[in-house]
Amino acid sequence: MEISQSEFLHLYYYLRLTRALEERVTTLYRQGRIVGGAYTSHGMEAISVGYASALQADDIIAPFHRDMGAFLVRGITPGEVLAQYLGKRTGPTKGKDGNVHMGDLKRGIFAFVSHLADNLPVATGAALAFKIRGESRIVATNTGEGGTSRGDFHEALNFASVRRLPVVFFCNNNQYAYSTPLHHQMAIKDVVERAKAYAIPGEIVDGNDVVSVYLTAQRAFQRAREGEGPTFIECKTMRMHGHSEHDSAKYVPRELLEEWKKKDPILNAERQLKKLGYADEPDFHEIHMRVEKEIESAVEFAEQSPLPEGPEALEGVFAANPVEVLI
Amino acid sequence: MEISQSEFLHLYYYLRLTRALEERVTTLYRQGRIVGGAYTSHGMEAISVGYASALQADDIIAPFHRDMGAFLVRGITPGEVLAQYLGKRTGPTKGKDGNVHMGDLKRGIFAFVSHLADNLPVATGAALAFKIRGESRIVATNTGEGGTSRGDFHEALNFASVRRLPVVFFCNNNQYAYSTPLHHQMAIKDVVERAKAYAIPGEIVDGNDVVSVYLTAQRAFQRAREGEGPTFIECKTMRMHGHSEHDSAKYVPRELLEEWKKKDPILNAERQLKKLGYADEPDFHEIHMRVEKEIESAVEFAEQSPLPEGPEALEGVFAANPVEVLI
Amino acid sequence: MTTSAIAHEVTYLEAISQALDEEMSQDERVFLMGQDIGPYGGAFRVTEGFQDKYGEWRVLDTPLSESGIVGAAIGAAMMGMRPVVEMQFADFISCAFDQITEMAAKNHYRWGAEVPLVIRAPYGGGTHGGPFHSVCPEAWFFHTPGLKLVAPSTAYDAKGLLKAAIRDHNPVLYFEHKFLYRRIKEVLPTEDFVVPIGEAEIKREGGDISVITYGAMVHVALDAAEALDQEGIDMEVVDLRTLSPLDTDTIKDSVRKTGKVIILHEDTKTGGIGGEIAAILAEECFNALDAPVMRIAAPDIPVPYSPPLEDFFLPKMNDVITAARQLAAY
Amino acid sequence: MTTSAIAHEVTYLEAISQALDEEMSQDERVFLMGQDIGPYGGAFRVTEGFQDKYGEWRVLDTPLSESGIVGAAIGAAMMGMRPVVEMQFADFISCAFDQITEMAAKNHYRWGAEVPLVIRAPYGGGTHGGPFHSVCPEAWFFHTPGLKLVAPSTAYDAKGLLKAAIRDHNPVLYFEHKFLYRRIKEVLPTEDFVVPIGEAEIKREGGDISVITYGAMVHVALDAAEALDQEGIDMEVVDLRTLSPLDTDTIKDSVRKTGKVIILHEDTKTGGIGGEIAAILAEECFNALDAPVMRIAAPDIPVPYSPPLEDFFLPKMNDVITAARQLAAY
Ligand SMILES: Cc1ncc(C[n+]2csc(CCOP(=O)(O)OP(=O)(O)O)c2C)c(N)n1
Ligand SMILES: Cc1ncc(C[n+]2csc(CCOP(=O)(O)OP(=O)(O)O)c2C)c(N)n1
Ligand SMILES: [Mg+2]
Ligand SMILES: [Mg+2]
Repeated sequence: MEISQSEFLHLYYYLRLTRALEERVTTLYRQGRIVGGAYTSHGMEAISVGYASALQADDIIAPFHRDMGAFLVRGITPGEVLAQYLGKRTGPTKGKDGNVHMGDLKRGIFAFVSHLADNLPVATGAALAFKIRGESRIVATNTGEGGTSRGDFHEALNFASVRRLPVVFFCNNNQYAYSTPLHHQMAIKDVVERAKAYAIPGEIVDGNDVVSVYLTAQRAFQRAREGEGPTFIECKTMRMHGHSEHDSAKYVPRELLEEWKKKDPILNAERQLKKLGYADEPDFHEIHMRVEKEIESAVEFAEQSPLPEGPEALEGVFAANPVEVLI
Repeated sequence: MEISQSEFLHLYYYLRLTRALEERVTTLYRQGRIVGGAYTSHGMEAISVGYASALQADDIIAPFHRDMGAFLVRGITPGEVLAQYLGKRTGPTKGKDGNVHMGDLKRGIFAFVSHLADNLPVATGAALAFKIRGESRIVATNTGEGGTSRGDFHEALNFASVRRLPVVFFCNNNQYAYSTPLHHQMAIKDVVERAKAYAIPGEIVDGNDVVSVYLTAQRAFQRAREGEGPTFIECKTMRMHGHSEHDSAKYVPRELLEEWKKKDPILNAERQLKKLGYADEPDFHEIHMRVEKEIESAVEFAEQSPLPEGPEALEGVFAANPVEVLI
Repeated sequence: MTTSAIAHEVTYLEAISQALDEEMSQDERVFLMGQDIGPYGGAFRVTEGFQDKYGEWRVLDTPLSESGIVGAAIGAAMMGMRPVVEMQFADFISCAFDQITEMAAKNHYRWGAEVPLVIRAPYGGGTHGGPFHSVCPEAWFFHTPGLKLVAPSTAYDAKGLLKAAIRDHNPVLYFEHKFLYRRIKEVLPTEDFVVPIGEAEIKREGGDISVITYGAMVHVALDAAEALDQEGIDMEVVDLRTLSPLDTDTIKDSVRKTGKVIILHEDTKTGGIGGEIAAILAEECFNALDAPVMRIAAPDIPVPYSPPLEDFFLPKMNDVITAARQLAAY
Repeated sequence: MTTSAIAHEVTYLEAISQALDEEMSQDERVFLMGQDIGPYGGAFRVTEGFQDKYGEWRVLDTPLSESGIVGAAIGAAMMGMRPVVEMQFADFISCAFDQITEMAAKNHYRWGAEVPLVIRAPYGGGTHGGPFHSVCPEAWFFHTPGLKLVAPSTAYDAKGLLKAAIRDHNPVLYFEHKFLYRRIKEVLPTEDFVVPIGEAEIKREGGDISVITYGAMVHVALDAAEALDQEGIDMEVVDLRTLSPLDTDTIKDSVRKTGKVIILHEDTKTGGIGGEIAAILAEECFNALDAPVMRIAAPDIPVPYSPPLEDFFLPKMNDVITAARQLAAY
């Protein structure tokens, strides 16, 4: 392990922030205050926090629907996230879209579309732009294991590898796609087997160990930056909530959840932080309190934000003038 | 080698028939008598002849555009093929579609659509029908190496493997997709690497050796019939003509063609037939003459067949009554 | 019937389940494919309990592969099966677009192969699903020769059209409106029935203005008609039920009777089905028209998420009332 | 200009090449992606010699992956590049449908991300390409908010519209008609010019009947107009040039002038763009119409291969003449 205290504390902070924010999303959902669906990364926060933290400011992420940590690390504020969920004008999509469908080119985030795996070819295209222009920027993208069954996954990885593009593919393998278990999704045991079809180097990491994700991502990003092309990183984890907050997930064996509960990424990080002497209970408590406060003001911000007015629906179908792009 | 004389002579006959028929297609094309495109399997005949000959009568093929041998083995006559090319009413599509887009459920042939790889999911569906009904029928399908880059390839192989469907995937790897060489198509050296992503057993065969293709296909078909699921068979070969007959294929190095010319599947078969003592020059000559005669009468049939009348274009968009299906 | 059997009301969603269940039990060629339709019973629970009853192979959970699944269903259909594919949301049909338009739609025309396939597409807005869980995708397929399209507005039609779709020899896209799933119900006949594909139904007779519509908008039109009744405006509501092939006779007859027409759909306006209907009227009922054709449809934007935006987006009863008053005064 | 420089005629296809070449040399953000566009120069040789001039990375041969390629182009576009994707045939756009309709079309609306992407789609029939090499796919996208669609009919428009498309900040589908590639030519200005997106052009002025059309059918309409001139029927030919957003002003002005209209397109009729135009006229020019709207379009079938069938399928000059005579006599 070669992680510094400040790096680890950064990771830990974002794990807590992500957890706290999504717990609030769950609460708001149960209270009927979120009108659309609500997907969380509960128990899987280490993946998005880990990979996003290993990026540089001008890199790009093309996330999927369990990447809340990545949004936060890239600078989307909890207030914006909740505004988005509540359909407020202050959310990144101004109410046009809901939940995790947030994007912002200034912060290097491609918005997710519901259609799974659609973001993967798009990620390769950003990487292609960097390659054509000779920039050392890279792209990180993520998909569920279910999403890897779609054609766009195949076409994206193939193209990325043929052209050695600076893009790193993460896979959040949480063992279910909605109710569908892995063995009905694919005949291979590890998703990483898929990478062989493209001569893309593959790795498996413990998706509940934020440090492993972070360090593995760093190495892969380095490779990509140096022109060595894509890497595929399977992050083993478990979806601890239902598919969306409406889903009781009865189809998941309770024992499986019990077992994974012990591997909770936050507990996991705390154990390691203590062991390394980087932090202890009082620090955790302090961060917890800080995060809670942030969430409170985020809720306030979101709730006080105005809803858009009906006719705003008509705005923005077409671009008129160029917006600023990170080039 | 465990092939009988009669089997081998059957293969040889169809190699010759395919070659002769497609040579005639080329001639007709050059004479401007074929109004649309003309794709041939020149130099690759062993693949389609080989796999189709290993099938049973009630099996299904879902071919691609270099599978003329398979059409012939399944019973499409040279006359029908030429009628199809000439847009005649006696072609399998009655002039509705052209060239190799021939299908006939009574002879167990799914028509190819231009959109490459589209036939692969369809092939899995026929296999699924057999599996659901507990039949021991199987499906053989084929794609170019270029077609394996499409999403439908991925989705088809994944599904076939998850459900262990009785379908065998062939890949005619003729090293080019139109002008695109293999290394711009994929980063792997052998297409068979793709099969690993689905835990599908893969094999490489010499696609210019009809006996190898035949015997390998037989084994894979047996596996499929016994419920062991799909196999992927990469047939190494070389496209000896242009992509279509209009293409001079200047982008293919001449030496490569010279080299592959020596491996011509017909010469190859003749060498083996002689060595096995199954046949010799006089037999080859006899078969050649027989084939030539067949082609002559096929040309006559096609040329004398009527073109459809304009208003026939309006027929058949929807099915009214059930047609007979091989169930 | 026992004496205790009181005819009970069946929701639109239950009607769909019943149709599937009945067709599956009387025709073993019928089977279902889709994501999470097995033990889970589907995202909307249409197939709850089906796998227990019919087994894993007739209620088949698939990988996340719309194109692959539709393709497979086409292959199975050509082998004599009667697959019913569930899109988890109609929106994801874009991923299977190629198989639907190039393979399913063209096979019979090209080489006579029947593709008796049904694709169930839970569609439409009003549930704050946003741009990817609310779409009305019917117009894309309306323009694709070789496909049949149905879009029931009542539980009766939902059941009868699904049964007809399953028994049809052609690919049928079955658009079931999510908003109606649990919001409408009615008592259904106990005996077997189908609603023939290709027949519109006049859901309300009227002499002044024809409203041509389908899906959830039928209820909007009926509500508007009720409200306008008090003003002495007598609206006829034509529910297309089948979108392709269109029942142009019923449309034209109604407009010839009333001379005034509102075409109403939830789908966005430009290039929507309403354009075709207006065109047919402008071509074939020109002399019967006493006023300009009016279309009411969603604006040309993706379906927005936030309630005020979505509310603005969706055509509403008041839009119909306003248009009807204008036409009445014309 | 040197004295020896005689203005030479440029084909529709060369006009497309010129537009690409000029935009690539003056804007290094512009690059090309597609199958076989590199050393081979593309299936129709539009990019012949381009790779030598601009290098492998700006004239990028791709794997056989329409969806992946369009997706990649979207990503590059969002990063400030100006990708121009070549579909080998427009027909294969069905494989990229999802990326176009869900990603390219909706990104700006949803979160303000510009997608300055051009997709070149060689389309249309008349070349015996059969059901998969002849399609007119424009209506699918016409119904998709967020996309611009252009379909030039002349070399001048082909060049000017492609340059405008490349400079546009939105996704533009550029429908280039294969039949016109080498069949028409004209002398083009030597200086830089664009044809603004969104502006129709009256290709022939006339007072009796308006023909609203686009693409290869413009020439059919002009031929018909020529023939009818001798009969004293004076047809106006409106070339839409841009299909989305439609230039409804020009359409309406023309019809208000003539009072009679033929809408002509090669694409199949039901749900085609002609329906929308007829609807707009029935809504907004009702009082100006002196006769029923007439549409001439291909029948609702896949494009058949065999010459007599394809010939039957395609709208022809005589269809326009017959319709015009009917209208004139009305
Ligand atoms: C193309 C497509 N089909 C279906 C869906 C509906 N859907 C949303 S999430 C989901 C399961 C996703 O599984 P996975 O990729 O493993 O991600 P997870 O939710 O498990 O993190 C499904 C089927 C979708 N969003 N996109
Ligand atoms: C989806 C799709 N994209 C593009 C094409 C145009 N096209 C026809 S054949 C071909 C090359 C096919 O290469 P491969 O799969 O290797 O088969 P081969 O022709 O070499 O036998 C291309 C690009 C097509 N038919 N389908
Ligand atoms: Mg998952
Ligand atoms: Mg090839």
